[in-house]
Amino acid sequence: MRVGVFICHCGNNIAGTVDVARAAEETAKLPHVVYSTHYMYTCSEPGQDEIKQAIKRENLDRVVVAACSPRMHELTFRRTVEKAGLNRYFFEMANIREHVSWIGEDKDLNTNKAIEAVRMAVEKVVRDKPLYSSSFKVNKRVLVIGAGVAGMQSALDCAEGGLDVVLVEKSPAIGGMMARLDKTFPTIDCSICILGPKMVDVAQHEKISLHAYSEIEEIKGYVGNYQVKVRKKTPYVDWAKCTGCGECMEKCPTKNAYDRFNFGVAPTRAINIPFPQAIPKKATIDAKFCRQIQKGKCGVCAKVCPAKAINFELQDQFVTEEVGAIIVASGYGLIDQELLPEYGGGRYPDVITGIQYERLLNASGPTSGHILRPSDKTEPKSIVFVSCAGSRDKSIGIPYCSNFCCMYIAKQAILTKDHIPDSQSFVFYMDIRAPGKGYDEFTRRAQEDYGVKYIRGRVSRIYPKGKKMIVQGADTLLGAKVEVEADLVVLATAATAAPGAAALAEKLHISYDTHGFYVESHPKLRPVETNTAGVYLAGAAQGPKDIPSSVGQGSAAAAKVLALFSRDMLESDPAIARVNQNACVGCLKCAKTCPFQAIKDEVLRGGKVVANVIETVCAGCGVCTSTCPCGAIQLQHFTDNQLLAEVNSLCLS
Amino acid sequence: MSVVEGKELRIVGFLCNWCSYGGADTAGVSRFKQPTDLRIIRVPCSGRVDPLFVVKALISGADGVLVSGCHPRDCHYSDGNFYARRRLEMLKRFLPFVGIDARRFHYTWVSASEGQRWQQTVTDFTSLIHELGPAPLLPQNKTLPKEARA
Amino acid sequence: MNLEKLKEIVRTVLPSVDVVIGYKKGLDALHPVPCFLTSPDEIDALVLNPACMHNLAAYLPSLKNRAAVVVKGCDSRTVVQLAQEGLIKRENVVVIGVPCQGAVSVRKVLSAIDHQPVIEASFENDTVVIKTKKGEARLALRDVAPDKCLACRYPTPVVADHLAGEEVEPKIDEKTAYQEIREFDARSLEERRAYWMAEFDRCIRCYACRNACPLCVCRESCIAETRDPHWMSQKATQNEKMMFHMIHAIHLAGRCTECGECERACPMGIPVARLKKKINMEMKELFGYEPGISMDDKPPMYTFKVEEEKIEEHKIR
Amino acid sequence: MIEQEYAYYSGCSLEGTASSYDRSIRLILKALGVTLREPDDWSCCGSTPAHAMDHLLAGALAARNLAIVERMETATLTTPCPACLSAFKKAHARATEDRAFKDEVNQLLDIPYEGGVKAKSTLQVIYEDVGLEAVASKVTTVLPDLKAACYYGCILSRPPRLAAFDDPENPISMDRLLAACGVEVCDFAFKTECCGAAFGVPKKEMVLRLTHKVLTMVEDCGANCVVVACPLCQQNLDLRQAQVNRAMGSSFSIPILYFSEVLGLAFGYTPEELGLDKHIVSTDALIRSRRSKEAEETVSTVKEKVKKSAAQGTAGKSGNAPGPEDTASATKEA
Repeated sequence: MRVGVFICHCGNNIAGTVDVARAAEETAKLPHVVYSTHYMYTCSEPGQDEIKQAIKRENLDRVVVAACSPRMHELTFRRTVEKAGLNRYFFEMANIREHVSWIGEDKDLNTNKAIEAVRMAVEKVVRDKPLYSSSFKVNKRVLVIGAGVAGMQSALDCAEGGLDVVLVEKSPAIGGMMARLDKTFPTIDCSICILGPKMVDVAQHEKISLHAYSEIEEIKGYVGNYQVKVRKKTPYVDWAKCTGCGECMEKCPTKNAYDRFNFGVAPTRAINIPFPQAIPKKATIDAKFCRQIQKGKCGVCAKVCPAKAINFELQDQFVTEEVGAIIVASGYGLIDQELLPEYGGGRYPDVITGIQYERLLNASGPTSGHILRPSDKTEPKSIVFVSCAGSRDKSIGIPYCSNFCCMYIAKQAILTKDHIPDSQSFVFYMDIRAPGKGYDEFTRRAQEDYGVKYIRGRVSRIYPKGKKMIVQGADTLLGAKVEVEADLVVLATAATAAPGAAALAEKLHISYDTHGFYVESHPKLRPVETNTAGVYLAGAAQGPKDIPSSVGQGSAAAAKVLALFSRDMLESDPAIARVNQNACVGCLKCAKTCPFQAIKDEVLRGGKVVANVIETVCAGCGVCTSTCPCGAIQLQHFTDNQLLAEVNSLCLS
Repeated sequence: MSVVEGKELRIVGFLCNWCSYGGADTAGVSRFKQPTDLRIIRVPCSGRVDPLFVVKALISGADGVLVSGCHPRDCHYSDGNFYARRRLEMLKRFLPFVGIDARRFHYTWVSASEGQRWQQTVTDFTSLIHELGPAPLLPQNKTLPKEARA
Repeated sequence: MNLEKLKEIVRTVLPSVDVVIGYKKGLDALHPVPCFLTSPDEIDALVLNPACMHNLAAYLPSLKNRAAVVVKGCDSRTVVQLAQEGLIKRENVVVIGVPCQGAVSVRKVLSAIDHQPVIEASFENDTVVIKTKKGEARLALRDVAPDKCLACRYPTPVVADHLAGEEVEPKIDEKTAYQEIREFDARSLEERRAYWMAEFDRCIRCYACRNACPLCVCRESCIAETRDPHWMSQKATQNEKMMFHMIHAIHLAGRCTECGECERACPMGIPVARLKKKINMEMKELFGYEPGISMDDKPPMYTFKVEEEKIEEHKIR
Repeated sequence: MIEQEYAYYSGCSLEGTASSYDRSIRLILKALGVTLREPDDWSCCGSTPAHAMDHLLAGALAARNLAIVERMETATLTTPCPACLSAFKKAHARATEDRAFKDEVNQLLDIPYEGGVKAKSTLQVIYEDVGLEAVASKVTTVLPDLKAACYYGCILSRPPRLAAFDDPENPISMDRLLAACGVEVCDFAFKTECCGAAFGVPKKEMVLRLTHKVLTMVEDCGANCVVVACPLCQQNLDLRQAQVNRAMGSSFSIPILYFSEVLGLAFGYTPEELGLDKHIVSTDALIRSRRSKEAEETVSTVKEKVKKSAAQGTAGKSGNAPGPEDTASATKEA
């Protein structure tokens, strides 16, 4: 066998702490290695050309590149060797950057470690078998989870691209967080005015089928062929009959139900339509507050409904949707105020959150757009905004910036001045983060044109004094303690992962970080892809994001799906399990442990029972291989012999 | 044995591609310094790690073996690490019976975003192995003391 | 053990099966051997006594048609385990159970009589009477019982279509069953290591233990011998000997029914069953699982729970 | 869970300026069936001034007492003084987490500290181990005129990792104990605000300003007395009240009571037994009304009232009741 070894300097990233020349010299002496060299940037075009030429010139039949992580460039180099005429699996990568040069300081030890990494890769590569992809049909329907602005954008773009879209929304109405906002920064255009038409498009598009008030129950399958079980939660109202007239809401005697849409700014009825522009405009009963459901006495709504749509016996229903790709746009949540006891922890009615204030500002909100403070329904004249209420605060486990608060505070302060010209707003901030287009100008306008007083410092305590709230904090620019008397305090509470984000990730088999936000394939180069083929991310589910970024990601995810579906057939990863029928004793322990039910029994001529792998279903985890006592089922590219060769190269030599 | 004498011991790691290998990459990208002893074998899933690979490494001269996968419930292949957990736990309890120090084998879960956790794991495990010293080699001749059977 | 009852059962069962697997006299009275009955004429050749050590269930996976098998308590667990793993079909097997008061270890008997050729052997209640040229030896059954019988918890077969004899109450409880393992665990790491190094050193890699094991189903595909995958070389080094025994033990994790055939078959007297018993003890502790007891169980290495009650995350220190 | 016996470390303040705290604690715990055992030959806890000068010495002083308690074979040490408690907890944490520190400290000690003592404030013992129900069941007397502001001070619940008791920013244990005794508790916003006591000597003006602020808030929230759990808080607010009035032109006359004194009164002990005569700002007015009312009310109605308020379990009703919803909402009651 003729193995070529290419050791990358990665500029100084590797060469800085690994003696690449010595590594090339030493690895040239390894068995099977006939050529070893080092190069400045192996992944660059000339670097790849060098590999191709060496394959021809030196007649190489296997290639090892020692460079960065295979998670970074394995695919790049596989393509390179393929272009030079080798099977793309006659290639291995030794990770000498992330696992060697970047973490160790001793050059001798690093160099030795790099040489060993190459030796392991050589031992593995000489045992590589040629593998060939097979192709399978793609189901060109896409599932979008979450109908906030990101999810709606994805759904519309996919639908415009000719795909059938299944859109699943957890709440009774689509629109997400954006539907609750009053105006949007930095243009101050009305949020629902720009979102509303999109919502209507979603509802009316013939390619989009919407499941509102529904959640994902179970996901099976793989890229191109997913089966998704959707739980349609019961609204106790037959939506086919409901006309959205609102009669039921008017007559419902339960007047203290918690209003999820308005974040509890005011109570709502047990049966309600969340907001006037709601899509679908259908009534939903909140079982927790419904007298009929809780106590069996009431049924007023059923009596007044002109369409006879109320049905207290309705149960959750399940539908199964078959799709080829999934876009996850499940959005974000906000921390509980109780995490901030120094700011009242939800005890003082006149300390509210930014999203609650948004509802007070909103013309279709509970106060019809009049800013009235919750305690006594008077107009506040002095309003204090506290930014980073929970964000960038390690002590409550949220070290990150929530991204959009600085901007919406500036917007809310400006709107406050518009609503109440004789009011004065104060903003306590750590830093003003306004890096978007027109953003910094906007925060300056708040200060310069609207007279908002920005105080750089943290708030230490908020307490009531008579009818006022006293906000006590520091002004770090003055180096002094400050106290501001406020009629109303607005906390820019930290954005978190959406409730249930982790459970959804587990159903999707995608990763999430310690805060519950979904992890993208690559933070810079693959921002809307996940490590699970066919699953894409959009919007704040991946991390707190403002509207333009969410919309951008929604479109990006749609583009990814359209690209994926541009082919009728997909190529499967050939690194899957394969059965040696001679060695198989037919115990089928592999079939019992396969997480994907990809192994079935097969009766050979002569009656011998053996295991048989369904190629398109096998995901390549290798659980079967470590289950099989006789080594008869081998995960290709990670065979027992390959892993043993790696172990032996480390331990026995 | 090609460890650098006196400086390194032989530690073999089996890391699942999706979480722990990524976690080790994250640690690298973040330049979290680690001892250099560990050699990493990439496997698709911790469920691919037959306990016999660990045995093989330990018998063949490894001073320590580390297996790391996705956190339970986060497996890229949904269930692989659940099998790994059972099998590796069985192994961990069995090794001392035949006289192999169970501390020389550690299995854990590190996600792709946990660069710091990975650094900590490698640092702690390496320092433990150095404390334990090189693993006793298997006697290769036939002049073993015979222990009388009870 | 009631030979007459057994013969009666075999007589009624034989017409409905292709073969009945039982014991007949071998080289001498101390060495009964398995026999495969297909006609009623052969029934009188059957023997049944404490020297009937073979686990006859081991033959079941290789039989295609309906068979009846004579099993002691320990052997009956093998039937259950094989059926549980789908290696045999329960409905294809007629199980003739023989409640057992304990067997004899031929090795122990022979060493007690100084390896004299046996002229005659007979079994009274608790005694084995052996006649040799040098006279008659009376050995207490307990003294010559194999280790597995001293810790036996299932003297009565756990599964039987017919029972040849009265049920026997177990003398051992769950705690004492693993006493021997716990005592060994209490020794120092170095002692344990030295012990097994000495034991493994005697191994001649004849694979008799594996061949005798009723649950070693790989046969010619055993990874101790294959080249693909190539787990081991053929060198007779300590490394390879130990590796072989680790493979055997780990492949039986949560499957070994403690029939002791491996240990009985070992020509070098290596206590290989101990390795499996240790793992069984851990399986019981971790998963509350005992191989070969219930048809509905799943071997613990081939299943999992999302929340494992007994497995805690390990700290490095 | 209630333990029969606690090692009881009163500390220096309770030997002197805070003797009524000590007296009342002993009385109410006796009434609640808890035995306190004083360690032999206890010494300074190390909180002042050693802790400002030498951390090793401070640690060793605390560890000395912990080592004595360790040999008493009572599982838990309790002290009414938050400063002592803080010193013990800090020394214990460092001794168990930092091997080198432990060795160094033990070199200074006659008997080594092994790290086996758990320390709790006496407030925590009563609130968590004894429990509100047991406290309520001992109440025989009502205190109708008390409108209490519960003042916890700076270190009783902080730092949270060390204190591991109550909410660091909005503690509620005293509020609930008092409510269980039928005392009206006001919603007081400065529960953990600094009173400045530690700077009493070097920066008197600052202390007066801070104390003034706290007392102003007490009046603002409608309270007529302050209830505390710390001898330093009590001393500062009580002893300096006249100074504050002089410096800031105010005219406060707010009695500063220990929570144990209030519990003692509710349990039926006399002011003399409890040592209330030691206070600077007189408590007479508050207590006088108690006597006259006590005679009028029958025991059964008292019990009923107590039961009711214990069941509600609350001081600031508006504040501490957990909200019904998953989303935080300041306005959900609106």
